[in-house]
Amino acid sequence: MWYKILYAFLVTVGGLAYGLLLGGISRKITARIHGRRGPTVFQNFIDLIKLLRKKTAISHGTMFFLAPMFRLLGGVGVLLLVPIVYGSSILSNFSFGGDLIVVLYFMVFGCLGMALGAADSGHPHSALAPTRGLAQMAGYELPFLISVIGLAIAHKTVSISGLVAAQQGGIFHWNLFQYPFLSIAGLIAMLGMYMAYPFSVVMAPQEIPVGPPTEYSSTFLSFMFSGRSIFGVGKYVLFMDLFLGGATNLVEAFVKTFALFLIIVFVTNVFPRYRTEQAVKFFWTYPVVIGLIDFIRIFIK
Amino acid sequence: MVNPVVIIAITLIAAFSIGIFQFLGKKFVRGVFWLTVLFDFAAILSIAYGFLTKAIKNPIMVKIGGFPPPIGINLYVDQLSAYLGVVVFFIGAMAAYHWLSRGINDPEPKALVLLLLLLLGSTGMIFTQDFFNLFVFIEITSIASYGLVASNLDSFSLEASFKYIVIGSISSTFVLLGAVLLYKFAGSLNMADISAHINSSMYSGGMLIIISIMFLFGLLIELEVFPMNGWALDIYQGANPAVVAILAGGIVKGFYLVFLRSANYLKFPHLLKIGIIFGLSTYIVSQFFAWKQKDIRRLFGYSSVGQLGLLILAGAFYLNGNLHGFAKKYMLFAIIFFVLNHSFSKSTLFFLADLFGRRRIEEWKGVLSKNKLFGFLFSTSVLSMAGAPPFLGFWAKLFFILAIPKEYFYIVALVLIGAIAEILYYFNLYRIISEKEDGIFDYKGSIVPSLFNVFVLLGLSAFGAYKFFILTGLDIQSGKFLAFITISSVAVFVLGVSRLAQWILSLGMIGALGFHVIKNTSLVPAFNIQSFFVYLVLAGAIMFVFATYPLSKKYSAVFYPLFVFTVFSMVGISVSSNWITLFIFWELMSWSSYLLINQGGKKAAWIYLVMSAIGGYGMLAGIKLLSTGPNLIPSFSSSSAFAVSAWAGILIFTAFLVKMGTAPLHIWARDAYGESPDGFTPLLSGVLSKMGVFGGILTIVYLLPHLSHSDTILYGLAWFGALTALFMALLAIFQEDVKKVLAYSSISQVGYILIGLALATSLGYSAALYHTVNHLIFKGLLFVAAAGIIYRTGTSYLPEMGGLIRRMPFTFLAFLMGIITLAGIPPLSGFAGKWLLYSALLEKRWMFILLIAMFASIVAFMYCYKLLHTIFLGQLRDKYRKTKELPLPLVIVELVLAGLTFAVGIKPNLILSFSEKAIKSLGFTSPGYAYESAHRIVSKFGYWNAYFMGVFAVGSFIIALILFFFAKAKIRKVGQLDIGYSGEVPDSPESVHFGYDLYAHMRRAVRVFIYPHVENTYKRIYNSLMAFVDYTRRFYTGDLNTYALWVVITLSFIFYILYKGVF
Amino acid sequence: MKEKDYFLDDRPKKLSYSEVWEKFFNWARAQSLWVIAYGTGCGSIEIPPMVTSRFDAERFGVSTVGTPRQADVLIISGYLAVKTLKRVIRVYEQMQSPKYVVGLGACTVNGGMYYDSYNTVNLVDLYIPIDVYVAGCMPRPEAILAGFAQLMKKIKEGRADGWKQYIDNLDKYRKNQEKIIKNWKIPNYNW
Amino acid sequence: MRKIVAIIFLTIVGLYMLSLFAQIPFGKPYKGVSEHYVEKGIEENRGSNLVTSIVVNYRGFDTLGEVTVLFLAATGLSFLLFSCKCLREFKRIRSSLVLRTATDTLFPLILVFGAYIFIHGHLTPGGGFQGGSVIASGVMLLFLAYRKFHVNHKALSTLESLAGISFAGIGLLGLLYAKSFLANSVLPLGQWNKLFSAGVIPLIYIAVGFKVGAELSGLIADMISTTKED
Amino acid sequence: MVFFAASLLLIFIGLYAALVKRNLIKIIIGLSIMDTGVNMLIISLGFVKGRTAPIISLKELFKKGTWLVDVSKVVDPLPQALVLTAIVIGVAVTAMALSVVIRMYSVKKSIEIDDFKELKW
Repeated sequence: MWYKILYAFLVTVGGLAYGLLLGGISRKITARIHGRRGPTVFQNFIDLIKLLRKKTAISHGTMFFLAPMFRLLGGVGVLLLVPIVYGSSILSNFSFGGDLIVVLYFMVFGCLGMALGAADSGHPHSALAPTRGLAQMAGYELPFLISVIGLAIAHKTVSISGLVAAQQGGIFHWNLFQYPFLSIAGLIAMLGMYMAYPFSVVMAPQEIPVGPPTEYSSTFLSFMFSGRSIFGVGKYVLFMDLFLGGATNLVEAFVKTFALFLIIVFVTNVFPRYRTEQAVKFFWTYPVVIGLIDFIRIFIK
Repeated sequence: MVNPVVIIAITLIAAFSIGIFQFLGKKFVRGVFWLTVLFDFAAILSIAYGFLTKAIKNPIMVKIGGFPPPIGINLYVDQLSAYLGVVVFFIGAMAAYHWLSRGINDPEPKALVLLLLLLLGSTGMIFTQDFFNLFVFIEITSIASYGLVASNLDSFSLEASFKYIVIGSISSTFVLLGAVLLYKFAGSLNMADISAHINSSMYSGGMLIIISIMFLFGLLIELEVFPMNGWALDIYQGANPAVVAILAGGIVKGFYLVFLRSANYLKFPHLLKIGIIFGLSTYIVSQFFAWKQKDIRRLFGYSSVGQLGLLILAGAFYLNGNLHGFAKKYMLFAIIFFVLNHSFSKSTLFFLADLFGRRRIEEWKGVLSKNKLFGFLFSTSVLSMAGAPPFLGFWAKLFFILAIPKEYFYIVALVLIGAIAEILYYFNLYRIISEKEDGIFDYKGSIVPSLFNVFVLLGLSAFGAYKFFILTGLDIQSGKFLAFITISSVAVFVLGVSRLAQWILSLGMIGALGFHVIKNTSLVPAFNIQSFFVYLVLAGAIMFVFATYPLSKKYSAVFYPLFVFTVFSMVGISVSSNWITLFIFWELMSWSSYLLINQGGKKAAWIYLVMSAIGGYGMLAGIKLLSTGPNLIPSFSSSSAFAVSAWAGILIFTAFLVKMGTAPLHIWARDAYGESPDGFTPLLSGVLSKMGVFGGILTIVYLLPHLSHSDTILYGLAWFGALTALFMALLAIFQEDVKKVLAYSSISQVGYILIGLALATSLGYSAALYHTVNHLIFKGLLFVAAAGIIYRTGTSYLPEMGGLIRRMPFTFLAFLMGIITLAGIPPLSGFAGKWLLYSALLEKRWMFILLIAMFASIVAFMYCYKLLHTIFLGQLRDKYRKTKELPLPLVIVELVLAGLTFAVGIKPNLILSFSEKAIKSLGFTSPGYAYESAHRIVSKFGYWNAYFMGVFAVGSFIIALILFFFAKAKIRKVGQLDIGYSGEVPDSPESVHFGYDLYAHMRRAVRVFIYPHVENTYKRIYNSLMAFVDYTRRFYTGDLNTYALWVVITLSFIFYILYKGVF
Repeated sequence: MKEKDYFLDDRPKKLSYSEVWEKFFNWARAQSLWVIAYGTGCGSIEIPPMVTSRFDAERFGVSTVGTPRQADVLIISGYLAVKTLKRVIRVYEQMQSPKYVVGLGACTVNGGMYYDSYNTVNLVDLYIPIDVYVAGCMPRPEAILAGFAQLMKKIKEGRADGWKQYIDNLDKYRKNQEKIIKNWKIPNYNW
Repeated sequence: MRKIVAIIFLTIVGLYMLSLFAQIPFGKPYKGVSEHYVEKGIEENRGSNLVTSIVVNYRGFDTLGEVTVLFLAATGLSFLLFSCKCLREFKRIRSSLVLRTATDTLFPLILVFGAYIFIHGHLTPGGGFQGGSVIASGVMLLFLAYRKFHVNHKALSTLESLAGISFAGIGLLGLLYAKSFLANSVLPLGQWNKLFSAGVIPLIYIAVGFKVGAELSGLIADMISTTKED
Repeated sequence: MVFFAASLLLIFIGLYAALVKRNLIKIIIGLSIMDTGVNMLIISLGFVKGRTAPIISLKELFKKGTWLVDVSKVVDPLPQALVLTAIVIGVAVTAMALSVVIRMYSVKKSIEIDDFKELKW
């Protein structure tokens, strides 16, 4: 049991590093697409260090104070509840703690915490952003739930390990190929979940300065930053487990999560931004219709 | 016992002697009058008492002139006529007292003579056994009424009187013709003698049927049946209410008895047909026409006419409905109770209408609050009239519905629809009356007669309940419990001199009952589904009643009695053992909660009541469908003995769906939750809506397996639950009132429970029961907190709040935990319910429902956040700078509940161990899930370790906190306006608080879903019905010729349907 | 709770810290300069070219943020009117230490071509500490980048301590500020 | 329109009723209780007028009701028209000399005739009601003849009350003596076709006669009093 | 039979007046006509051809040697008795109606139905 905690710590640190790196790569790719050189891929590490060592910080109240912890906890929790490597007792983390439903609900934990803290700052933009985020969440969760429920019913399990196990045995056992429409719906939902363009209205950096964390600075911000990175990695791993057949070793995990990451980066860089209601309507139409094809197939079967 | 003829003789002599006494002064006249009335009353009472105690066994037969019956006239006093005589004289005395206190216009002795002779006429009418003598007494009654009706001498009363004279003359012409032709036909005028001459085969020829029709038709006109009752309504509207009280309360009942008796003596074979056609149409039409009334007296008039229609229907069934055994007895008691109820409560209403004197309903606004006694009398009468338990009208209606044969189910349905319509307009009136309104209230006259009436009514109600439980042979335990409920709430009212005393008493009583339940297992023998709900109710109630004290100062004195009443009737529901008992307690709960809600939002309460009535009467109709042959009282288990149509299940379920607020029946919920007294809302949401769940479980377990299409029904229910969960959550997002958000949230959550029930698997029940308890915990918490916040801030409007975390940290903590539980986020108790439900749905492969249910919970996050943000976060307003933390009892309740969510979240067994027992009592062997290790719960599809999740969440939170303290910079806590604001300084908290219409963007996306389709549909139906009624009620043109014409048309119609004859 | 506590009225305390790690952290600070996107004057038109494709300031770790809380650098982009100064002071004080100010163009140095206007702040340094001036009217993005390079150098060397001076000499700065800002309605210190 | 509808429906009802009356034999012998009344009427009551026997004895209760009805009408009328000058537009016209003279002559005769009718109610056609009506017609004649004629309301009222009480009292006496209300056994029945016969029937009819006369006169007086007097 | 028809006709004429006439007095007249019709009908119901009135003032009407009257010689007395009552009641009703009409007239100075349609719906 105790070694699990140690490994969990390692996975957290690793996840943080990986997440920051992916962020850096994303910035680099964006820059290259713009025709710039862009920052180094380690820019996010530097930013994090800077933020950690800012000399002053302000707090608006208790919830404001606690929110970064919630955020971090939410991120770490999601990462630790999904098995990263199939079959590995170590890298399956704490996935005995709960199944897919638990993870889905736990994902909200951090977001809610952050939103509360942000709102406690008394800044109107901080409160506006979560409302957008929640609305958009109501948008993308519908196709995502379609794919999740479809997969759960198809494989008769909601355990993530169980889902991964069901996809073993070659690339064509992956859900991406077994249930392509469900996977497409799920992956489109993933775009929304990462709040990247075209669904970035939540974090719109200029109109509502970076959304919820408007008032956050220094150490608070660094915690949120790292929480967000870890959360991102956790979600990649989750999607990998759901659609790409999981991973049997760490390298495979890296490759597959990176592939998912690339999807997001490329989509992000070529699309303008949706307004909230446009995003919601988009999610409730195309991906839902696509997802329902397989969903009904499974329902009839 | 007094010879009945003496009553008549003495009355006559007194009436004649007033002609002399009037010269001695008013006092002498009054003395003679009162002496006579008292003597008569005592005399009839002695006879009635004789019948009641069985001292007189056979009907009294009095020969007049010393000749045996067919030769001479004779009086025939049986049980019913004696009782009716008592009622007539009582009401007459009360009306006379009332009229005297109001002041009779000048030739008072004459008016008293008319009154005396009116009473005499009606007594003679119900005593005589001779058709022609009957005619004479009818005429005495009529002519006295003509004069009395005109007694106000204004254009209204004169017009009414003239209409009455013309129609009455036509009516008596037919009675006279009928009587004489009967003599011609049978050679006798004595009823019994004629009856002996007649057998039903004679009706195949044309003669007897036409004669009988003519005779009975004359009486039917007097019985104010549709479409010949325009004159009656005009009397109710136009005449002196004191007179109307006697007419409606006594005289018409005499006509009714005479009609039934004549029909019986004539062996009229088509009585049932006539009763159904005219009784039912009168009932329905008048109940609907009353909707649009602006004049309160005419409204009461419509109600009276409707009741008469019901009576005719009941009488026709009693005599001619081929009832057997118990059914016949029930019907008899239904008739008696209807008559008593209508006499006492309607005359009270007319007295009160006269005392206050205003005609237009709008002018009655606020009357209830201005004079408590007046309000009490009015409320009691209206409640009894509308058939609210435990008043007499309820038992009458119940007996009636039970007694009607199942083949005539459409009558049950129509009568119940009429009853709903009745509730609709009566309580629309009550709504107006109970509104708050400033102004002076004064009335002229004495309130004593109304007081007497109501006391008699209350006594009779108790008698009715006693008779009901004795006659139906229901478990006496329930009857005793009903008495206990009533007595205890009255005790809270009487002994509670102050709110504090009431609070302590209520706490004590609920606590005592709880203690009794735990100690004494006679109420709940083994732990089963029923005791599950008993504990639920009592635990919730004691918590919520504890929280109410700080709020109670602004509540009226009936708050705690009604609270106790509601709680105990819910306990009654939980321990009931058959459908009828369930229905009785169900209605008790509905009505008492209606009265409680009415302390707050009047319109909301009205809608709640109407929806409850639809549900409750739907349930009664369903129960009616369940009853078979001699078994009029279907018990839970007996319903499994045979197959019944699916409608029984659906109808019974309607009641539960209404209370649960399931989608198309939810329209009451928002406003009822939102506007009910804050102290009551937690109970309403946390416990009362759970009674729907209890009923649902009973229905699904005991009833549904035996219905046809049970699978379809269940699947349909699941869809209703899912759509409710989704759309109510969507609607909750856009509410701007804290209690209305919670209201929608509440019904959305109950939608989940409904899904769990509809699954009908053990896992589904586990989910439902778990969520039931859990919802009680967190929604109670939220509503208690909301109540406290409203108490402190004085508003429930969300954009008005904000930033209260700084003032109410404990409340915030509790509220936050409540919200996390509501959202179902893992470490707290909310998640377990979600997980169980989803697992159950997965198990059953109800994918679409699962999808909708999960999606609904995502949507729920939006309002969760909204609540937290707009109340507690954001900017604190200046006006709340001095606001304090909630009062101690509220904080205690909040924190206890918050602690519970945490405890249950880490250890769901706290609830699951109970629900498992309850589920096993339903006949399942396992709860549908298993414990893999101590804390790891496993279903077929997934697993989940609550303990680990809790420890993990708390632990990592602490670790993160520690990490933070290592890394932290110099942190300064800044002021609330120290925000980055483009270099500007905000001038006030309000200007930078984001609290209104948080989801404007979302609204643009879901506009079509949140448009109040259902509510508008109801409104449209109501409005079109209103418009239809408003148009059709012009049927009563007020034109005398038309009224007379309708009499002739009706006669030809009756001839046509009963005797094809020449055509 | 006090009657009105919209704002925290405390003055910032002087900070002391160990020098051991400071060099490394200064490097990190220099490599990650977040500029508040707050255009005070005509020069702010030069900032977009600076951060976009042509000049790509992001390769130096310079990026823009929308809120003073998270910003490290405030660019005074051109002449400061008295009214603007008030906002600049508020924004500057709301930034978290360490924080740096870059003055852009002649106007920040001596009032530039508007030096004799009734409304121009001629010597910005009197009111808030400026770490780096970039000369020109207006300086082109290349020049601004050069200025940032200068700033990074100063930070790495630990010499960019305008924020420290501001805290240390707050009274002096306040006096100067209040001298030209007629109706001082902003809080004593903007947190 | 109303007329047409009324005629149509009245025709329908009328046809139904005609079809009833077509089945009732006209002028054919009767059966039932009337046989008893006719056959035993004299034996039981000694009154020659069988109608009177029925009205006052066999169905005396009806008659009591009937008296009550008339009493009611009088009471109701005086209740409604109390001190009402409702018809003040209408003046009583001055009557002619002929009328006055005739009235002076006829009124005593009318009174006597009326009294005769109700006293001989059990022997000849007629009775209390008829006699009372005749008396009332005399009073009406007075009203017609004399514009300023007033009746003494107190006296009339007392008279009618006393008459009414005596009727009901006789009934109660029957109850006392023969255990049956209105029983004809208080007085001896006497002999057929004699004035003093038929038990209490003449007494009752006298009371009724007074009562009806007083009541009808009161009625007339009340109605006339609503017009304008000068 | 003619009596029946004629009295029925009277009844229906009276009813017709109540159904159609707009004048209150005319309606009362109609009611009186109706009463008269009913009374005639009752009387004609009691009529038996060739029999005498039910006033036994002649010895011949008795059965021999008894006080029992020969039923076959006397018409039915009961309808006549009933009619007496009916007439009185008719008078009473008419009186009441007239007094009400007088009052009505004093209120509105009109005896047309159209002026007395305030109570409706």
